[in-house]
Parts: sequence; structure tokens; C-alpha cells
Amino acid sequence: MLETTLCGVTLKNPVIAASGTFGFGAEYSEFFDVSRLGGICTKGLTLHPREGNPGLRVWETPAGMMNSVGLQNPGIPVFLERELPRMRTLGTAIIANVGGGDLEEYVEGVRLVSGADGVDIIELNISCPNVREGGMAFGIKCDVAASVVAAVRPVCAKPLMVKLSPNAEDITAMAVACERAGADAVSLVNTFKALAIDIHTRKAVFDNVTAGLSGPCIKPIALRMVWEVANAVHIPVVGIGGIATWQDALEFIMAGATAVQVGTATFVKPTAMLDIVDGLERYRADEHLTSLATVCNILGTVPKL
Amino acid sequence: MLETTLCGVTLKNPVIAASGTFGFGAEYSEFFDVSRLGGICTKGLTLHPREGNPGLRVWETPAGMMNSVGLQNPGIPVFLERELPRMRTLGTAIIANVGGGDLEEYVEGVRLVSGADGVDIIELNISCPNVREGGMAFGIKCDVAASVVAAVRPVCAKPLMVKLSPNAEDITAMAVACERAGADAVSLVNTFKALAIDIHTRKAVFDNVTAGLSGPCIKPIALRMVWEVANAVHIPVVGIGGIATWQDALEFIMAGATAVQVGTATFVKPTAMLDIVDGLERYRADEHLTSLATVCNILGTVPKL
Amino acid sequence: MTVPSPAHVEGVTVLSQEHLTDDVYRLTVATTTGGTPGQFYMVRAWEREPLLARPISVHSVDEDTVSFLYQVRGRGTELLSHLQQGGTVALTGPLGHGFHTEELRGRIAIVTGGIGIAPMFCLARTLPPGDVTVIAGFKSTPYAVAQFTDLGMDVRIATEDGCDGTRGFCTEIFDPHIYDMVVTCGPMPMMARVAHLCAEAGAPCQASLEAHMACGVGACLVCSCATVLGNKRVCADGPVFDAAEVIWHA
Amino acid sequence: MTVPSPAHVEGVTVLSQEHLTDDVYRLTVATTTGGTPGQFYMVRAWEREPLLARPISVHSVDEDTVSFLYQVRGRGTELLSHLQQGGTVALTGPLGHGFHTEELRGRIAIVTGGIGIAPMFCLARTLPPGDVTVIAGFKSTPYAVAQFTDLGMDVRIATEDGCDGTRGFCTEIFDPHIYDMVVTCGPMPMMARVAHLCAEAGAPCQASLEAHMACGVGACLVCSCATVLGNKRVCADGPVFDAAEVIWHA
Ligand SMILES: Cc1cc2nc3c(=O)[nH]c(=O)nc-3n(C[C@H](O)[C@H](O)[C@H](O)COP(=O)(O)OP(=O)(O)OC[C@H]3O[C@@H](n4cnc5c(N)ncnc54)[C@H](O)[C@@H]3O)c2cc1C
Ligand SMILES: Cc1cc2nc3c(=O)[nH]c(=O)nc-3n(C[C@H](O)[C@H](O)[C@H](O)COP(=O)(O)OP(=O)(O)OC[C@H]3O[C@@H](n4cnc5c(N)ncnc54)[C@H](O)[C@@H]3O)c2cc1C
Ligand SMILES: Cc1cc2nc3c(=O)[nH]c(=O)nc-3n(C[C@H](O)[C@H](O)[C@H](O)COP(=O)(O)O)c2cc1C
Ligand SMILES: Cc1cc2nc3c(=O)[nH]c(=O)nc-3n(C[C@H](O)[C@H](O)[C@H](O)COP(=O)(O)O)c2cc1C
Ligand code: FES
Ligand code: FES
Repeated sequence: MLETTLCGVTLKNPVIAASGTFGFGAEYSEFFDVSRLGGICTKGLTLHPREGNPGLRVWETPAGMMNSVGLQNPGIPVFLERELPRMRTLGTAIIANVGGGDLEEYVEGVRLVSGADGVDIIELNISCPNVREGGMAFGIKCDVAASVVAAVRPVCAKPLMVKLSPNAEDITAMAVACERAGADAVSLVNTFKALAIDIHTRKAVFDNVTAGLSGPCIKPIALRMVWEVANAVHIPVVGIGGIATWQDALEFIMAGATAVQVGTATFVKPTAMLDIVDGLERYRADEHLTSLATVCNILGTVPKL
Repeated sequence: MLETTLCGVTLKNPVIAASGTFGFGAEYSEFFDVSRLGGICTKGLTLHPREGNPGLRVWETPAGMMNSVGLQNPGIPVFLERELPRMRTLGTAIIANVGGGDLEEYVEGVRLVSGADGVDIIELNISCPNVREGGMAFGIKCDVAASVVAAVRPVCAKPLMVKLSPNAEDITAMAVACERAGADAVSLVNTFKALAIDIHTRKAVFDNVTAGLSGPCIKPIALRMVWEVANAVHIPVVGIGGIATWQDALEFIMAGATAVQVGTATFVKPTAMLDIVDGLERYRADEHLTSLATVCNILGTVPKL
Repeated sequence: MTVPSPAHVEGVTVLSQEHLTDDVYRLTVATTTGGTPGQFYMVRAWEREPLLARPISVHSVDEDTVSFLYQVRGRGTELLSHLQQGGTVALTGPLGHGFHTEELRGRIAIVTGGIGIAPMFCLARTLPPGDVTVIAGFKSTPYAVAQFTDLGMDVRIATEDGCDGTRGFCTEIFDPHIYDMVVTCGPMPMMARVAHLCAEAGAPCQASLEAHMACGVGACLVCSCATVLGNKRVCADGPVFDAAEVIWHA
Repeated sequence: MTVPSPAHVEGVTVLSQEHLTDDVYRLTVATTTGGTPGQFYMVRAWEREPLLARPISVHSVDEDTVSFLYQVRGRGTELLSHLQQGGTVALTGPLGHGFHTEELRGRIAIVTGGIGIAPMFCLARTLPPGDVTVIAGFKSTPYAVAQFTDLGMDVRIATEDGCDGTRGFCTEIFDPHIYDMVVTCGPMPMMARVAHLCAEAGAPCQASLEAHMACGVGACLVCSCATVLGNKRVCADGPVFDAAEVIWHA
């Protein structure tokens, strides 16, 4: 059995669709039974609707892709009214990914979502690299991150998972700071800040110049960060970054992740997450494990450098 | 003409073999005319000889590889006696990459190399992620990095280029700190700290647990860092990270690099650097540029977030 | 026509690969997943690189085959062109909303630029041939136009190098005033021009847009295009849009 | 024998690909770059993934061909096995220092485990057949042994499943005392055992080591093995080492 408990919420299995790669769950429902997933993270939500970034929004890189979607979303009120009721029928845990341009938007956003029935966990996105107005700044400095977490904590009645940026100055210290500020879990990583230049036009490919890198290329770095963070905090860690196979997912679990999120791999193969669930279950059975918790965080602690 | 001046040293072209990927130049001389390169960085040198790391030393990842060589090298005295005279016959600029386990080893190492004829530039490696005793620690915190640079500066009669780690908390601030401390140039990036787990043995693939990630997978992130650093310092920047084609090299130049270093790509194709030199020269001619300086740093400055 | 429901299928067999001209190919695969005119598939003919599948329109559909007409543009389409009979592809689709065929009444112009002709054959087969004029522009040698003539349609050709038909752009031989309905597909600047001409002439126009895609199904928002109704997803809200709604950039 | 100088050549034509058994193949390519027994090439039969080329020993050499005998282990060797006549590979080599043939005098044992037999044919061709005993171990069905018998050599086989020859490991049918010189190639634990037996019996032993490689030419130091003389590069200082110098790990 792959059943996993994350912040008191029971997931059927530890495989969750990553924010921004699975819409609000409806699109991929046409392709497979999404109730077989451990959970779904919504596209990043903000209090006010946003149109996202202008210009080209995607660019391929070796074993990866860059995106500059920005936080395009209908705003939390519309989400709650139109999308959430539909999402609740999908038969899997719903994780609302909440972003913001400033502290107040975060607090108001979380307050609203927290009051809604049917959201199981709130994932606080302090790490979107594609929003000029602020998202990123929150994800870089420990104390800034901690201040957002501390500000939303009192208004958040739901389990609060903080999504960390690999662009943080010190992601381990940031995780610890978020834990102290009241986070119930951390998820990592969001996309890496990256650059692509069109040598013909002699300009950056993206209007925002930089964009967020995801996909298999980032996996080795993301895995290292998950391992370091898992060894520094006492709250659950959700591993994200380039997971494409059940073996990748298992590596994250062995590095200390309680659950994983899969993003880019779904674009490559819509049913990638089901393959991961099936592969993990096969592994568990073959290895005669009662649960994957047995192999979670088995590398041991981070050696002192 | 691709002639490039780096810290007062004239390079035939801006394409340099990256440290640790080209030995002391002899091996690849069997395959091509290495005098056609802009320069060669030596394997990382330390005052005392080192055996490097035990266990497996290489692992492939999507579009990349991880290495855990550590600073295996014969020690600076042996280098000066045996390798340098041979290197000087190669007909290209020689850049001595100097590492160290502690401040004294850095200072003594740089002093020795600096006194040697035939070394054109010293590249101070404060960023090797594979040395437990210290290398890495120097590459993470600005003030620590600046203190090494300040310590070696007085004993360094040669141009001093500081090689930065992408694992630095804030690579831009670090570059600025190194510039202030006396660096004549910065080169970036070294490898990313990464992790791979063997799910069968349930252990880290590498004895040191983490290892350094290089290759095409890191290019988008490295390019972003080069662009940010080039916009923050007034000294030349040498771009490194996943460069495999002349188009990649040109992207780094457009992002603000005066020259580039190529590492992993040489493993994939021994003559990759010649292809890059030829491609850049063709581009220059086709675009009727007198030099690539025309297209250097043309993205403009880093927008304030 | 009922919209077929999309699926992800791997190991779809290649029945034929025809090299039409220069860099244009027609690939036919064995699948019953079908598609309506203007819909597309995310196509993949490789294992790892490039990372993402490529959107290719349905060129022609039968009960148990789908054909694609495509032009080699970069690595993905080049790998497509290496496919041989008996090889396999992975397909996700059919995707998106195609042409609003119910609106296509009266005198119809199909205006295409280059490989923009790809989705039109499938569409043309649903139209009364006598009502349709195909105005197709190419850089040089035309391709895939005989099939429209075969249907009995009036085909006019413009080529940039003048090697066939009128020298110049297709928009130069297109008079929007004489049509009741226009459908177009081609490079964005060309479609912007067509949309502009149609707007001036008051002719309704349906345009099939291009965008770089990742998911192809509406989940990732990377393929957005600006419309007067806000950002729309080319893959899921389109690829066919009312040209008057699209905000055509310079 | 003069050591040929190495080169990097792309587009080397595949002359044949033979499927010997299970997962073992013999690939022959058209190249005049040659190689001495125990040398290897970095072989690449793909464009981007995997990133690195794979080291494969010279199995047999002619004036204008080189053959490789290889076993499919992972993605790289699997892609090698997809090659067909007329396909192409990129080769860097010949690389490394092969067997010290000048030392091979008297009664010689060639002790191999699995695909470790690959470099031995090339070596065997340089030895007086009557002096050589080949002791080859396999998991199951043996392969590539007939060629040694054809040379007139005494061949003894051990298989783990007992399907041919003696059941067990090749080291169990190898008596180091009756040979003047031993050469070995196979999995590291097996070679460690051979080295140990030879050391006890006082028989000199040359072992061809395996290591994960990146450059293959001695420049990157990722392929190091510990020896009593310090770390050595398997690719450039080896792959053949005096077994007594190697520090065999548990
Ligand atoms: C809905 C839809 C239907 C399409 N139908 C067809 C079709 O039937 N036949 C056909 O030949 N092509 C079609 N295209 C375009 C096709 O998807 C691109 O040519 C293809 O993705 C290029 O991939 P590549 O790897 O060969 O080139 P890349 O290496 O990815 O790019 C080569 C060049 O093409 C540009 N490009 C890449 N992707 C796109 C894109 N999606 N839109 C516009 N420019 C792009 C790049 O910027 C670059 O200039 C369609 C596109 C869309 C969105
Ligand atoms: C000098 C030298 C000569 C060789 N000659 C031959 C030969 O003639 N025929 C032949 O079949 N093989 C030979 N090998 C081994 C061959 O290089 C590996 O089997 C191959 O690199 C595996 O690549 P892969 O992509 O198929 O497998 P991977 O997916 O890379 O790995 C599959 C498995 O093989 C292991 N592996 C990978 N590379 C090596 C390696 N270099 N050494 C040991 N284990 C490895 C991995 O750890 C893994 O368990 C030689 C190796 C060396 C160093
Ligand atoms: C197109 C796209 C949009 C994304 N949007 C969001 C978002 O709105 N909020 C968020 O927290 N993460 C977002 N992400 C980041 C992913 O959730 C995930 O952290 C990242 O892609 C790394 O995982 P992967 O390599 O499996 O894709 C987005 C990623 C992609 C590719
Ligand atoms: C096998 C290997 C060994 C390396 N050794 C060193 C070293 O000794 N000193 C150093 O500064 N960088 C070292 N590097 C880092 C490279 O010089 C370079 O910064 C890095 O590989 C990124 O460039 P690339 O992606 O082109 O390989 C090493 C890299 C590799 C792959
Ligand atoms: S490509 Fe993902 S929404 Fe259109
Ligand atoms: S593989 Fe690079 S030194 Fe041996």
C-alpha cells in the first residue's frame, strides 16, 4: 500500500501533480483516471486575477524546459466559485497553491482559500521566479520568507505547506526558518532561474529575460536540496524537480521526501504519474515493504563539511 | 579575428579548456592542434599532492554528468617541475587553477605558481564542491571568499581570476566582493552540488554523497548567473557551464562573457572546442563584426525585481 | 460532427512517409483516434530529446488512419522526417477546437501561407467544392495543392520567388470582399494581414493560430494568445479563433 | 607491435552487426585506426543521450576493420545493439595501453568472466596456440569461445547454471600453479579472485580493468583505480595493469 499521510491528510499514494502543470485537474481527466493520483496542486492562485506574462512562454533546453507563464490565474474568488467545486469531484486530495505580489495579497489569499471546503492543504508559493512584483523576492532571503509564513499562519486553518525556491540563498536555512514560522510541511523545488538568448535577434528569448527551468535536467540538484532540507527540519518534505520515472520518485523518497510532485514529465507523457504510482507499488511489493516509509530518508544525515 | 584580451593577456580566441577536463593539455594534443585554443586551464592544483576522492567518480544524468574527482593532483612543486615546461610548448595561454584546503595552502600555492614563468593567469578555485576539507566553504559565503582573495592578492604577481561556485548564496554579491578584494577577473560557474542515489543499494552513488554536476543541463542556469554577474562587476567575466556548441558560446558572450571555458563537451567530442572556435569565427565574419566584443553584453542590465 | 475524445497512445505504427518537396513530408499513421478539421495531435517520434512533443494538425483522417503534412523546421520535425514505414510514434490527441464548420456557408476563401495549408485538406473535404477558393502562398515550389483541385476547388497560388502562380504573397491575390467566410492558417504576420483585410471588408474570418506548446491539452498556459476576451490557450481554446477576437501583435 | 595513434572519427560505417546469444553482439566497423590487444575505443552510436561515449575493447582488428564484442548492459550498449549495417558510429581511439604481449611467454592462461572474453580474441591471435589455455566463465550459455578452439587453443568453460562445461565460477577450474603467465578480464570481484590466486601461486598476472569513464584519454581522472603506486587512470595508464599492483577492494 502506498497510502501516505501528509500533514494529517491521507493521500492514496505519494504522487502529486505539481502546480502549474496540471491546470485545475480537468484537462488531464480526459486522459486518465486522476482519482488514482495522491493529490493535485492547483495552478498558482492569487487574490486578484492575473493575465500572466507577455511574450513567448516556453523554451526547450537540454533535458529541460523554461517557462515564463507568470501567475496567470482567474483570482481566488473565481477559483473558489468555479474551479474548486469541479476539482472536489476528482476524487483526490486538493492542494491549493497560493502566491501573491505582496504580503497583504498573500494573507488575504490564504484567508479566503483557508475558509473554503474541499481544499486539503495550502501550498504557499513563495518562489515563483516569473513574477516581477515580488513572488521571487520572498523566496530568496530566509527572514523575508519567514515573515510571509508567520503572517499567513494565523489566518490559515488548513495544513500549510511552503514551497521553496532553489534560488534561495540557503534553502536549508530557509526551510528551517519556515518551520519555525509555522509551516506544517515544505515542498521543493520550484523552477531554477535561468536565461536563454536568441542569438539571431540578440535578445533574451523571454520578455522577462529570465524564466524558470524545470524537467529532468534539474533533478540531481533538486534531489540534493531535498536531502539537505529533510535532514534539517522535523516537518514533512515533499520532493519536486525533474521526476519522470518511479525510480526518480524513489530517489527523492530515499533522500527524505514523504511525497513527491511531478510537473514537466506529464507534458512528455500524460500518464507519467500513473506509471510512477504503479512502479512504486511494484517496488514496494517486490521488496516486501509494508510502506515506503521504510526507505524514506535512508541516506542519513548531511555530513559536516 | 577572434583575438581576445583577458586581464592583459592576449588569447587567440575566447575558447578555453576548463579546469579538470583537459588534464595538463598533453592528452588531447594527440587528437588535435591544441595551439588553436584560446587557453588551457590546468587541473586544480594544490600545494600538496592529493589522491582525490575514493569510490565511483562519475555518474551520468539527463544531459549532464556528476563527478567526484576531488582535487587529485601531483602538488604544485611537481606541476611546476614536470608539467608546466611541457604545457609551455603547447602554444596557447596557460591558466593555472589553484585550490586549497585552507587559507595557508591557498596563499602558499598561489605564491609558488605566481613565481613561475609560463603561467599567464592564475584561476583561484574557491568553488570545488568535491573537497571535504574546505574548498566549498570558501565558495558559499561572500566574506569568506573575499578573505581568500584578499589573502592571495599580495603574493600574486599574475592576473588573478577567481572561479565562482553556482552554489554561492549570492553569486553576484560574491563576484562584487571578489572584485573589491582584488580579483582581476571572475570565471563562472563551477559544478553544481548534486546528488544521485542508487535505489538498489539504497545508498548515495558517491562516497562523498554529493558530487558536482556539469554539462548541457546546467547551461540555462549558468548563463543567467553570468549575465547577472557581468552586469554587476567591472572586471572581465569568463563564462562556463554546459557550453557544447558555438551558439552556446555566443550566448555566454552576449550575456557578458569576455571568454568562455568548455569542459564536459570535450568528453562528448574531443574536438568540440575547435568546432566552437570555427563557428564563432564564421559568425563573426558573416555578421561583419570586427570582433565579438561588439556583441558582448548586449542584453543590457539586470532589471530591478 | 462529434468531437472525438482525446487519448495518449504510444507505439502507433507508421503506414507511410512521403517526401513531397524540399522539406515537406506527409506522414500517415494507423490510428482510429480521428479528429475534426483544425484539430491537432502532439506528436513524438523520439525517446528523450527534444523533451516535448510537437503539435501537428490533422491533415486528413480516415476511419483507421490519420495523416500529417509537415515541414521540417528544427530538430523535432527533422526526427519526424526520419520515420519510416513500420516505425512508431506516440500521439496525444486529437486536441483543441477545430474550425467552426457550421459557420462555413456561402462563398468561402481558404487562405494559407506555407505549411499553413496542412489543416485545410481535412476541412476542404467537408465543404461544397464549388463554393471554395483556395488561395495558397509559398516561398517557392507549391505543395499539397493538387488535392484541392482534385476536389474541384478553385486554387490560386502565389509564390515569393514567382516560380509558380503570381509572384508575391498570398494576401496580394486575396480580395476579402468577394467572400462570405474566410478561413486562414499560416505564419502569424500573414494571418494578421488576412485578419486585417477581412475586418476592413467585414468578412468573418477563422484563423488557426500557432504557438509553442508544452502540454497541448490546456493545463500549462504556455501557449497563450492575447484576445479581446483576455488570454486564451491556443491548444485548448483554439487553435482556431475568430480572427476579430485575436489581438494581432506587430 | 607499434602502438597506433588515436583519433576521433565520426561517421564510421557499420559493416555488420551479429547477434551471438541473449544479449551479446559483435559489431564490425570500417576503420583503419586499428588497435593492439587490450586497447579500447570510446564508442558512440547516438546523438545526445546518453551524454558520454562507452568504452569497448578491441575484439578483433584487420587492416581496415575493427570488431567489438559487447553485451547489452544499459542504455548505451542497447543503442549500440540497434545499429544496422550501413549505420554509423563515432569512435575515439584506439586508447589505453593493452596487454604486455612481450611478457607472454611459456604456458599462458587466459581467464575470463562473461563479456571479459571480448579483448582476448585479439590477444589470442598473437600467441602460440599450443601454449594457451582459455578458461572462460559465463552466467549461462557461453559465447565467442569457438574462435579460440579454432585457433587450436585449449578452451575450458564454467557456467554458473551448469548449462555447459563445469558448473560454477571460472576461478574454480583455474589452477594458477600450472601457468607461467596469466591474463584476465571480467567483473572486478572475479579478477580480484584471479589476482589473489596468482599472487599466492607466484604467477604473474595481467588484468584488464573496468571503470566508468568520461574522457577515455586520461584527461579527467574519473576512471581512477587504486594501485600500490598511487591512483592510476584506467583509461590511459591501463586498462591493463599488473594485477599485483592493483589494490583490489572487497
Ligand atoms: C496547433 C498547431 C498545429 C500545427 N500544425 C502543423 C502542421 O500540420 N504541419 C507543420 O509542419 N507544422 C505545424 N505546426 C508547427 C509545428 O508545431 C512546429 O513547426 C514544430 O513544433 C517545430 O518543431 P521543431 O522541433 O522542428 O523546431 P524547433 O527546433 O522547435 O523550432 C524551429 C523553429 O520553429 C519555431 N517553432 C517551434 N515551435 C513552433 C510553434 N509551435 N509555432 C511556431 N513556431 C514554432 C521555432 O521558434 C524555430 O524558429 C503546428 C503548430 C501548432 C501550434
Ligand atoms: C576499458 C574498457 C573496456 C570495455 N570493453 C568492453 C567490451 O569489449 N565489451 C563490453 O560489452 N563491455 C565492455 N566494457 C564495459 C562497457 O563499457 C559497459 O558495459 C558500458 O559502458 C555500459 O554502458 P551502458 O550505457 O550500456 O550501461 P549503463 O546504463 O551505463 O550501466 C549499466 C550497468 O553497467 C555498469 N557500468 C557502466 N559502465 C561501466 C563500466 N565502464 N565498467 C563497469 N560497469 C559499468 C553500470 O554501473 C550499470 O550497472 C568495457 C569497459 C572498459 C572500462
Ligand atoms: C509551465 C509551468 C508552470 C508552473 N507554474 C507554477 C505555479 O503557478 N506555482 C508553483 O508553485 N509552481 C509552478 N511551477 C513549478 C512546478 O510546480 C515545479 O515546481 C517545477 O516545474 C519543477 O518540477 P518538474 O521538474 O517536475 O516540472 C510551474 C512549472 C511549469 C513547468
Ligand atoms: C571531471 C571534472 C573535473 C573537474 N575538476 C575541476 C578542477 O579541478 N578545478 C576547477 O576549478 N573546476 C573543475 N571542474 C569544473 C569545470 O572546470 C567546469 O567549471 C564545469 O565542469 C562546468 O563546465 P562544463 O559544463 O562545460 O563541464 C571539473 C569538472 C569536471 C567535469
Ligand atoms: S500547451 Fe499547455 S496550455 Fe496550451
Ligand atoms: S576517463 Fe578520463 S581520465 Fe580516464
